[in-house]
Amino acid sequence: MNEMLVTLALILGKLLFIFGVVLFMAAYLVLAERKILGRMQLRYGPNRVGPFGLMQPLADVIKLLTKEDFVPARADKWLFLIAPGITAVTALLVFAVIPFGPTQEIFGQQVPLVVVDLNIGVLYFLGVSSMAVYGVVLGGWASNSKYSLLGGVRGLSQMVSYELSLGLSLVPVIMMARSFSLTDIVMAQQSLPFMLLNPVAFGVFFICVLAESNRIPFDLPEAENELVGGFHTEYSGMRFGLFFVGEYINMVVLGSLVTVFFLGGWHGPWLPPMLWFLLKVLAVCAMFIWIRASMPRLRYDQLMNLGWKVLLPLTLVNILVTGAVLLGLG
Amino acid sequence: MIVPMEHLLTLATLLFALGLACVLVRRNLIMILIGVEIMINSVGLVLVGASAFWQQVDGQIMVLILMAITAAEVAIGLALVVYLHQQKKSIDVGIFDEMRG
Amino acid sequence: MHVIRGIRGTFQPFWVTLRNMFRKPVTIQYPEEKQQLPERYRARLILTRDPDGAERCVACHLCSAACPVDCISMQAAEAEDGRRYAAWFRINFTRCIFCGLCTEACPTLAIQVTADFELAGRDLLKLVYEKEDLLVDHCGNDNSYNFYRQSGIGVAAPRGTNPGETPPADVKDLMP
Amino acid sequence: MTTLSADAVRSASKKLTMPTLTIDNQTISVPEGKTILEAAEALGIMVPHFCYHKELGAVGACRMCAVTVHTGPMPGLKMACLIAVEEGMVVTTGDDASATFRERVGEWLMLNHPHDCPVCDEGGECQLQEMTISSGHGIRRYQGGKGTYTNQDLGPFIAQEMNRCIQCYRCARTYKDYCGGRDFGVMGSRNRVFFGRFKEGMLESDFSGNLVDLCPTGVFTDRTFRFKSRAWDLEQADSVCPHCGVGCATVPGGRLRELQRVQSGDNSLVNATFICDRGRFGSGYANHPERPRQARQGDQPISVGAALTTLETQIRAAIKHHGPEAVLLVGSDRASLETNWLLQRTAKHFGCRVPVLNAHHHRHQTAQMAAFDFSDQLASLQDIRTSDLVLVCGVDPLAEAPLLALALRQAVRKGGRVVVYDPRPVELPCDYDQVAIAPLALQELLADSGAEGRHLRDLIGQAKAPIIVAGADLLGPVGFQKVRKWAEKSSNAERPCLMYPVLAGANSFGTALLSLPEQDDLLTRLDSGKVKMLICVETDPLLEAPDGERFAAALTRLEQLVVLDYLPTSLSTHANLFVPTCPPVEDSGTFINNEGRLRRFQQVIKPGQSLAVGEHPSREFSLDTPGSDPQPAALLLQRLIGRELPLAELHRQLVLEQPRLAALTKLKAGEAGSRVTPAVARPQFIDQLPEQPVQTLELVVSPARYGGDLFSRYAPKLEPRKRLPCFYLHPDELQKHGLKDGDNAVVETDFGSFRLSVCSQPGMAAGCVLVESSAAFPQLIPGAGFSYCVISPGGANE
Amino acid sequence: MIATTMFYLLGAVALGATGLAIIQRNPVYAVIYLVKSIFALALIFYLLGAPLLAALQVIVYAGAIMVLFLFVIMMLEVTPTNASTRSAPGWMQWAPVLFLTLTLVVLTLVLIGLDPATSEGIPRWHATPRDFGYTLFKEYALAVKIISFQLSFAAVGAFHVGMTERRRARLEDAS
Repeated sequence: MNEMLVTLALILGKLLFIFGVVLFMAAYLVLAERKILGRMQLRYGPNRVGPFGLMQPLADVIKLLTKEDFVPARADKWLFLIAPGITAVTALLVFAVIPFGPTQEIFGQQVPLVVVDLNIGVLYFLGVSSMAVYGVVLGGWASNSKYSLLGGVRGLSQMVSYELSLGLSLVPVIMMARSFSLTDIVMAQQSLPFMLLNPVAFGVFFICVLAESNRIPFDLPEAENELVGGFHTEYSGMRFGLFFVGEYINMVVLGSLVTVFFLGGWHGPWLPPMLWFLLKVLAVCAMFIWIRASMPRLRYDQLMNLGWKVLLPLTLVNILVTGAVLLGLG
Repeated sequence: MIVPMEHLLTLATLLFALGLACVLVRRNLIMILIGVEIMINSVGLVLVGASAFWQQVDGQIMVLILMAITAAEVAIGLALVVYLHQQKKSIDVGIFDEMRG
Repeated sequence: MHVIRGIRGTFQPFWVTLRNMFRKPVTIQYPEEKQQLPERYRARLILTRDPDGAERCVACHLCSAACPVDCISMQAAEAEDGRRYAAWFRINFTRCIFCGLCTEACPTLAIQVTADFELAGRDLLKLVYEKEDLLVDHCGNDNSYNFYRQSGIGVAAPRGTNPGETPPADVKDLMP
Repeated sequence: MTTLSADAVRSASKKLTMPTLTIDNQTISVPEGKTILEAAEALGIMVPHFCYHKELGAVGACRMCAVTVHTGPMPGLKMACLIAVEEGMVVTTGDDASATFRERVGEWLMLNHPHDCPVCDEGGECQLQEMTISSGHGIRRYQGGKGTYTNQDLGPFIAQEMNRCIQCYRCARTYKDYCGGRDFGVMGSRNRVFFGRFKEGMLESDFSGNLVDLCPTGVFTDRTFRFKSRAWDLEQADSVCPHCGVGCATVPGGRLRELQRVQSGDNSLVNATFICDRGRFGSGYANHPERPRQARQGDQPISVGAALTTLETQIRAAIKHHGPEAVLLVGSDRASLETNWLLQRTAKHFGCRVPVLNAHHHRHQTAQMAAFDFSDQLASLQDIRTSDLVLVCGVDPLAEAPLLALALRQAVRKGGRVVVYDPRPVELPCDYDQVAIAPLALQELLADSGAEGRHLRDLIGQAKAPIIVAGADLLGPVGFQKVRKWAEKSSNAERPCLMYPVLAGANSFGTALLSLPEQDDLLTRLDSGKVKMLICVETDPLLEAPDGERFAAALTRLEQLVVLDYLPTSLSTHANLFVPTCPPVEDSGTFINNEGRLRRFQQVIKPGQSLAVGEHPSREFSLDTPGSDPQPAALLLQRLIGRELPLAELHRQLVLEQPRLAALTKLKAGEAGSRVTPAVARPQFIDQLPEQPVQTLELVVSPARYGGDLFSRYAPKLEPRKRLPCFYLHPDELQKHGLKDGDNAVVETDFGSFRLSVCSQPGMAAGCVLVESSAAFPQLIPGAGFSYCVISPGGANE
Repeated sequence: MIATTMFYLLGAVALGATGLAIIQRNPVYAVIYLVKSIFALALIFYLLGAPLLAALQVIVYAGAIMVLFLFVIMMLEVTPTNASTRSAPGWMQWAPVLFLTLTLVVLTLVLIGLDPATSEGIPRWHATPRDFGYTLFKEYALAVKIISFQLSFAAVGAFHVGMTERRRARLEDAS
């Protein structure tokens, strides 16, 4: 009984820890993105609220909370209200299976630094992330607005197209790690990260992750300059905030996944494992931001061509080659 | 022991009946396809249950194959819906009662 | 060649953005740092005076006619010496778009632009400027022009004494 | 012959050849005698010009309209305004030769012109500006000095700025030639010509305002409009002058809810492009400081809506308690056709008796004569301008219809003859024969008796296009019957003898045409005692009808007096219920003028308290315009009966009821206007003339030139032209009564006794006393029929 | 114990969601209810020892097939009024259907009751992905190949059927 209570407390503690860290990171990623983008565009970025603009996320939250929560006329109210929640919640849910450190000993207990070590962790991630599209699609559809609908439909087809390559690009990883469990995958990279072992899978996965997060160059569902914000055109206040926060949580989550699958997770010399993990995640996020600053948005047909005609065959070939190599190596 | 097998079969039957009702009553092509999905799901349920009952994976593999078939069916079915909508600007089955294309 | 160009085109921007990160931003931190505005910057309008110190504006309505947003209104009146002047003159700066068309239309160089652009405020009525708010005590950009000395009618000086005029004709004189 | 209208006769008599010519590669056929300039204008090609004017004609002085004639009798650079078109002519306007020529002309015209356009009231509608631009001249090359002049003070109406003159002579041609003014001309020589009076002072002509319209640049500008607005800021619309029955086209201009000026419109059949000073400067009534703008019940201000509700309740109560006779609606000849017709409809709606459309019964009967019995042979002013003999019977044109005087002058200029039969000392701006004849004698003359009558008949018999101008006020229905009979007798199929009635109000003809047979006299109706509620719509019987005392007495017997008006008349102060209405410039509607022509006026400004010059407009934004309560009477009446229709629908229904107004539905403002359909003449009867009591003089009440009509009484701008009232008598008559010029005298009349100074006036007929009606004697109303008076010395001068 | 309770709860959810799905006038709502139902089924699969299938159920059904449905519904702009002008069934229309389904249900239940084996409980059991994979690729290798072919045929077929006339004409011109 006592043991069970301790386990429960540990899980709760981990949940709170992850929740806190992820939300904090999401909030400051916004600021970091704005600052870095600003500097890359020879601007300063936000620097008015607090020293160096450090209180900007707080100001944003206060602003969003105090704004009018507006529901357009003839919108589908019910769906309109839950859609942003879907986006944010699915992004957070993925974190349940992400291991962010090796098993630690705390108060004499062996504590794995992961909420749940699912034996089908990879599939869990794929399943949950395939739910994320519902937030975009339903939000776009429920707004009863042309722009939103277009954004929703774009998001939908983009997800469907890239989900496939995303899943398939992970197959070599699973083959190499011989497990669906994310902890096992990290453990398999003790010596060399998979990024070096299978750079093609890494490249495809990274591109698909960009598409999954609706970020430039794959931000067609939002496309501010053609769709006025796309699926969240009609959203305001904290509901828009949920979409917004969801997007940045997604960044953290996907950054963590890239780290787990290809960058060797918490493995690294000299520094403590969790710091390594954090650094790697931040590096991926920084890459996201850098890409946003440097690349233009793809056209819709370019997006489809890339997804179906380049990435999909590439992953399939990669699976074959990896399988052959693994067989050859025995 | 989780549940008696008959309870699982009853659940599957009821789901199948709902799917059947949907196919028979609705006149919207998309809803008919949805009904088919429901029925296939209930079959999958029975297969998974059987697999667990006899503790063999074969049933689950059947479900996997079923899923693949469903995916193919939906792809063709929805393509047909789109095609028909292009032809008649409607997806009411009542309209597609002519022999001519 | 095509592929090389494509690859270069894809990755060159990354270098550009990276390089920019370490440059000094061009942003001017406005309330603390002020920009050096160009001399002919178009912002708040003023009504200038002629070199003799009299109002230049003759209330000819050309500025209000030229104004694309109808923010200028006025009423002409006649002074005792026959001078036409503005009885009231009003510019609604909440409407003004600072296009400067009024200054181009002004035949007397009365209405001129200044570089004073800090016109924001919460009370709209404070941005409705009357003649006494607009009138300044200098000649603005041109300190030599006096409309009434060039106009050819006897207001600032008696008829025939302005530059380029001959004395009034004596209709009863038959001499050439 | 009775069905053929006069316009049709005139146009049918002209069988014209139509030469075809080519101007700038466009071909057009124009009537023979037209000039190249007019042909180009018809094609839409603008040839710059100054001295040419549609009504003044061409003199070829400015050299601006140069064009190149390629084929024709005299090829080369020619003045378009002087060369009559010929078959097969080929003309270009934009070729190098003529364009360069015009540019040089523009340049020399601008040699002395000051560059003071910003302070010039003509700026924005200045022909010189337009022509300089169109000629292509831009930068002055001549370095010599500009000529200057000293200005004259030309009185309160016209401001002069001679420096702007380009010596086109249009002012002289307008003032002297067209309008017959004698105190204005050209002085000096060479480049020192000066256009002005011989000495400073007010211009005497009653048409002096036309200088403003005709001067192509800013030499003559409207002093009453000085520096008030720029032309492009004015709200302008085609309107009709309400001052008299001529119905001149005007273009009033207003800004900031103030009617600031009136310009002449263009109606070639009526006033051409000229209007009189009364119409031009008499517009102050619209912005009169005392103009009532607030609905009142008793002394309590109420909203217009509440007033209408109250009115409706009161009408229904009065009819319920006292029967259909109890409510009497009164219209007027200054209210629009629509308003008067809606009065009839209102009466029908509430079930009361037919309204009285004109409180002045005598004038109304006369107007009915014109509307029904003259209608097949009505002359237009254009007919008069081209006539060779005009008999003016009982009319003082300058007082009663000023543009008629101008038309008569044009007839005389073309070689026609004008004969005036009138007891008054008629002045006309042309040569004319005057027979001073007392009113009763004039009636007898028209009855075709005596040597003078035979002389008259001979005159008419010899004339090619005779026209009889008949004054309603002096002749009355009896006289009109005689004129009608005379015209009938002296007409034949080839050559009708046309008539031109001079009626008092802008819409006298229309009110008469609308009135129903059962309509009777206002006073008779009031005296019957059955009327409990009187509703006066834009009329004040105290000021506009004789027998004011009887009317005032009748007012005391009323239970309710309701007034709807826009003038600050005395009646409105007595009203139990008052609702403000709009003058024609704030309303759209129709008048029918003397010649039976439908004239549409359009709303120019919106009602509202005007902003006095120099006054600061409010800084606060507000949706309410102060004093904007007044609404057009026609609209008020429609709201009263609960049916608001668009004007077009209203006209459709009006035409259904009055088929003679068929042209109404197609009528547009700014058009010449069609005539009403002629009525079948009614059987004639000759009334007996009254006997003149012994030892009496005939009293002739004539409207003053300025201040005679109700509108100009409320026009402050006209004050300088108003004259002090006095009794005019022939010198012999003065002597007979022992009076001297300037003495005070007492005149006993049917309307009371008056004490005034007397003036000797040799042009008067013997046996008459003339007094001008004005604000000083509101009891004396012209057109009251024959009346007599006794004059006696009134003591020493004060 | 927990598993048993969860099974009944999830069964109820699945049935309820499916029932709601089929009576929706708006296809979008139907799809959303169905997704719910699919989730419940996936969890039942997990309870029955098929974690891999549970994940696949969510990924394939909810993540792909239902999304495809949504895509088509949105693309065709099937508004409720447009889609169900004649599809609102009166109770008379439901009657034969009800009769049919009830017969089916009763018959199945009777059949279930007749077979004593069915009343036995389903044991706790867990099939690992590894077992699954071995069986699939060893014993059902042929089926996997057939299914793969079928999937590619379906892709080609869907591409062909879904093409617009214009696109088809352009392709034919090009060929």
